[in-house]
Amino acid sequence: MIAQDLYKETLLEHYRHPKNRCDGPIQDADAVERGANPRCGDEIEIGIFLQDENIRHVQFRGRGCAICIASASMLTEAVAGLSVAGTRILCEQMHDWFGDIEPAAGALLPNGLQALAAVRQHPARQKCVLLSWEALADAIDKAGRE
Amino acid sequence: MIAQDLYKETLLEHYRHPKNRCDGPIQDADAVERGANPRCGDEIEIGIFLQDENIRHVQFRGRGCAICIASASMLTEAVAGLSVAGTRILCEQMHDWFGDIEPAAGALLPNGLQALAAVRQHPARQKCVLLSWEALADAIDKAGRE
Amino acid sequence: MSLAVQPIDDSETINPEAVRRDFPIFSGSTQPRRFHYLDHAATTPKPSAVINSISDCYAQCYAPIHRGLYPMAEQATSNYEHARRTLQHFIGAASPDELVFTRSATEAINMVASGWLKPRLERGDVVWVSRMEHHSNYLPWQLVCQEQQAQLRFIELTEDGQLDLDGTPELFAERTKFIAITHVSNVLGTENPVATLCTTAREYGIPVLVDAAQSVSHIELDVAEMCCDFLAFSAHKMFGPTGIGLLYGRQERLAEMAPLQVGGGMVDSVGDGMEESRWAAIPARFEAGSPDMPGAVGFAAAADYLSSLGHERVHRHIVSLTRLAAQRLMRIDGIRLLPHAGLPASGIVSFTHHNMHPHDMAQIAGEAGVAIRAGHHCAQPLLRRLGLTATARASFSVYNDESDIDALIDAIISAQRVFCE
Amino acid sequence: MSLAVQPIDDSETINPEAVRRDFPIFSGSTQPRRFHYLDHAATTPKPSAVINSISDCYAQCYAPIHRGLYPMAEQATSNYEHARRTLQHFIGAASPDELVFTRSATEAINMVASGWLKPRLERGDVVWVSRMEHHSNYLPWQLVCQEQQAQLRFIELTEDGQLDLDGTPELFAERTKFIAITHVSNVLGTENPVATLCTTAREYGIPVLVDAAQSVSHIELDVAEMCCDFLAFSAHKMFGPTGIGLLYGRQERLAEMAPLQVGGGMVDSVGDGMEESRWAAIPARFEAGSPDMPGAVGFAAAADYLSSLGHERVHRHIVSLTRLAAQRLMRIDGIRLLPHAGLPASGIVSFTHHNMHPHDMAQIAGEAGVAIRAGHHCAQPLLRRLGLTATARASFSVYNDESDIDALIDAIISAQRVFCE
Ligand SMILES: Cc1ncc(COP(=O)(O)O)c(C=O)c1O
Ligand SMILES: Cc1ncc(COP(=O)(O)O)c(C=O)c1O
Repeated sequence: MIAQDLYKETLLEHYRHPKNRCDGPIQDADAVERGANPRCGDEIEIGIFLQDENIRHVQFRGRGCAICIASASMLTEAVAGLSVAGTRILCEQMHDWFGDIEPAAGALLPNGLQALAAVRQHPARQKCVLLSWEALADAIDKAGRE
Repeated sequence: MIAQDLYKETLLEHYRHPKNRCDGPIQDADAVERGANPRCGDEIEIGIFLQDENIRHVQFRGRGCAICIASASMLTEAVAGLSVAGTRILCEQMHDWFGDIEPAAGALLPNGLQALAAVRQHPARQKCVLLSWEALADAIDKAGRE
Repeated sequence: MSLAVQPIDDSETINPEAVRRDFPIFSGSTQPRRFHYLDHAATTPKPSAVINSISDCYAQCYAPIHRGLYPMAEQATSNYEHARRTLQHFIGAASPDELVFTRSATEAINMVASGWLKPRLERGDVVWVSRMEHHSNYLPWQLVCQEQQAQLRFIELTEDGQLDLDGTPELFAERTKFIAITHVSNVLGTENPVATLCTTAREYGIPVLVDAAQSVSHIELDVAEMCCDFLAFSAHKMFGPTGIGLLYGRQERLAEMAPLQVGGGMVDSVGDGMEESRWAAIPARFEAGSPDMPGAVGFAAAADYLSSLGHERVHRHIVSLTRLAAQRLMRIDGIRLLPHAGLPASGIVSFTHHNMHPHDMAQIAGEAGVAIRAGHHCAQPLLRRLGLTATARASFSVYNDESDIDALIDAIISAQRVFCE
Repeated sequence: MSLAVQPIDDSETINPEAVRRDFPIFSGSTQPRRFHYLDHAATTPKPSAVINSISDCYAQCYAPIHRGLYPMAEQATSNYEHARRTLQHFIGAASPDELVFTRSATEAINMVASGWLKPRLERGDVVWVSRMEHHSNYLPWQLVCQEQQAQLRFIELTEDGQLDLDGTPELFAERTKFIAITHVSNVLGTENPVATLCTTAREYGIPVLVDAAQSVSHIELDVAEMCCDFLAFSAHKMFGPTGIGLLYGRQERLAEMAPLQVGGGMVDSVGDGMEESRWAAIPARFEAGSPDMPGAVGFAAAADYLSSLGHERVHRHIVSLTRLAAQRLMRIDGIRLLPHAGLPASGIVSFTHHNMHPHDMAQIAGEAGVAIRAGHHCAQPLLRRLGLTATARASFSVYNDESDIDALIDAIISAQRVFCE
């Protein structure tokens, strides 16, 4: 009844049963990067597994609030199979949507990420969404450099 | 009509025709001391002429607003003939009255200084009254030391 | 001794409902349902007496301070200085010259760290803070220690969240140059024995700054009794306006302090180019720029308001309410209180849940009209030591009552339903 | 380009009587007769729009900023950041991140002097200010020069009170590390060619801080066009609240600046003891302590109010009134205007009388309900150069009219009667 706004059922489902989450260290990934929000203590590690120019698979590890965990879990599903270039663009779009730079663009969120849209109404929580996406962008950069 | 409050006729009389004012340097005094209010640029020099333990005569020199000049002029009349010790006490009383430390004591002002009492209502002008009295206290100290 | 206003009502206990009516924010139409504000440790709502005193300044007697010669400027100046004297009596200071209006507690602490301590702190010296300091009473000392190659050390805590003074034998050692300590912790609610600490420190000649940001709203302060050298707090946590705070400093200490900011109003004579300038007397020396007269007047109105409620009664009401909240929270499965032993000694209760992130609890509570805080509360060194990165925190004030606790408990239980199904 | 609010009334000229009604201080019963306020260079009265915006914050939407997760905290944060964006448009800044809320213009200037310049200033370097600076845009530079053994030098003035740029050939020399200059003088009313100066300085790679304290109330500011690196002003001189001001800094410059104050809200991660702490992003890094949200909202309301009057119209009204005042003052025997040539270019006219001390003129005027200022106006270096220790100053605003000038002239004439009989 309450909390309908922010905690959509899909989001809660991802929080309760996160996809592609590791309990221990992420192994054999092409690149692993970590993001931390010192303000609330959340920490997310993202590992990417590449195949040619595509993201084959993503794993994450870490702790955080429901939005943080759900965003990471959704991320692993949203980008699996995308091209590296396409993923990079998606990372940028997420940054612009949730950083309030492109407010109008929210409607263009891929289906699997729609449940996050409500977070845009809560500026204080935007960083919770973006933590994993920033780590993903860093991981792609790292993989590209190696 | 206006300015009745502050600029009593006695005060204005002292301003227009100051007593014991020198145009040039004060000469042959037992001690000369200077007071300055950097906030409004007023400067007063007080010279004392002693006879045994008494103030025989006081001269002043300087520039300032009407209150500053009138206070210095009244000072020269008020303390001429007083004992050094009595003058010291009067300096302290002036400090306490106009520095708002002894508000009730204003009524005890010697007759010749009554015209200054209204200044107590204007805290911003208190320093104008006190400038010459502080210089006088310094001059007494100086004479005592020499 | 404080010349505080007498309580208007001399009954033993507070009537929260009556007090609540003094605060327009609780009667506004902006709240869909009753607004359960439990974030007083962050900032407090304002009573009409304070709001109106500020508007009245602007609407009726507004002019520059310490400079104008026309009647309204004289009146404005006198109102400003009257506010200083009200606060002087409020904290039991010996002279109004010992009170400096600052922007905030934070600014007050920065002024002491860089204006008093820095010129005196040498390589190898030690500055002590407690493990439970707010960043505002921590970072200024950390910075000055870094700049002077001195050492910043912690008074650690015991299991039940008290200062571990027994475990800190070097506190009064020779190299100790300063101690900065909070009166009440903004996370644990612990009240520290500042009077004892300051008295001992004075015997060793070590100055102490007391951060009273969290105590001023419910503990009567008396700087003479407390024996502190410096004391800092903000108006906005004691029903006063934002943007203004206070630094108390013993006259002798303030005389030794260099100004953090320079500019109009704090100088007697200004030299050309490299010729020296001479600072004004204390406290003007520390109030560079145009003074915030309406802020000061609102600050004094808040002090009068608090005094009229009566510190004793306020304290008793807040503590008993917070204890009740703690007892009821403890009974919820998965909730853990901080510190792990003992009941709250002031108006603050912090807690975590083994299955819910504090942010999620606070968000759900917020949507149910219960305002609690989640995060590190600007106390990262403390949270790190507790092995946490965030807690939820409820903090109570004089108009709160059991219905606020009911709402809090309900909110936590519905959060559980959402997240722990 | 500024996205300023459109003037509500598009006639060419201001209706002073109508504007005056926006200001409750002029309708109060506290004034025995009409109150002729001519001390706007010191501080300005506030329109109801500003007073109410502040009360409304306290009475309707008050909560901590940047921290709470409940709806009112989110709304309060959004109001605070909205105020920042209003001011961003008001001064034509590229991004809201270039605006730091400070306590005042004075604080803003201190922040730049000690946070940006000090770490970069070396022995023998030169910092330039003009001869007409307010102490607040003078002492911070003097202090930093003393600390770093650099030199503070003056751009002197010509006879008619303009910057003597021709007489300052070394202004852009290699050792010049910084220039700080006022946009409009608070004593002479001179408007300095800041855009030209900043543009040339940028070619030489020399940063410039513009003190807009006196211009912001009647000249439309555009930092992009002005080409300044830093700009500072206070809300209280432009119809806004006391206790809040603004520092604008080009993003690149702010990124290089160290914070003057440290504490809650300006830090991302805090290290234990001597372990390093990491500052938050800009502009939070420069706003240590609880933000003054109602102050910021009132500040933005003042900017909107000014924009609705229209800078052009305000400026025209003020300048023509001030010129008229100057012409009428000049005709009084014994009165001398500053500067000694030229008519006022803004809202300020300073004068002396060969037989009356400025304090005495101001006192008599004040008793007649005319508020003018007497003193050194926090500009001792200027007054010393002019061979004066004090002047009388009348400064006009948008609701003043000829009747205020009549009252001023009458007051000076009665002062003459008192003192020069
Ligand atoms: C030109 C100028 N600069 C700076 C200031 C300082 O402003 P504030 O006292 O609000 O910091 C003033 C006014 O006092 C001024 O006139
Ligand atoms: C214990 C403590 N000290 C200092 C502060 C800083 O107060 P302010 O932000 O008003 O400067 C706070 C609150 O933020 C606090 O809780």
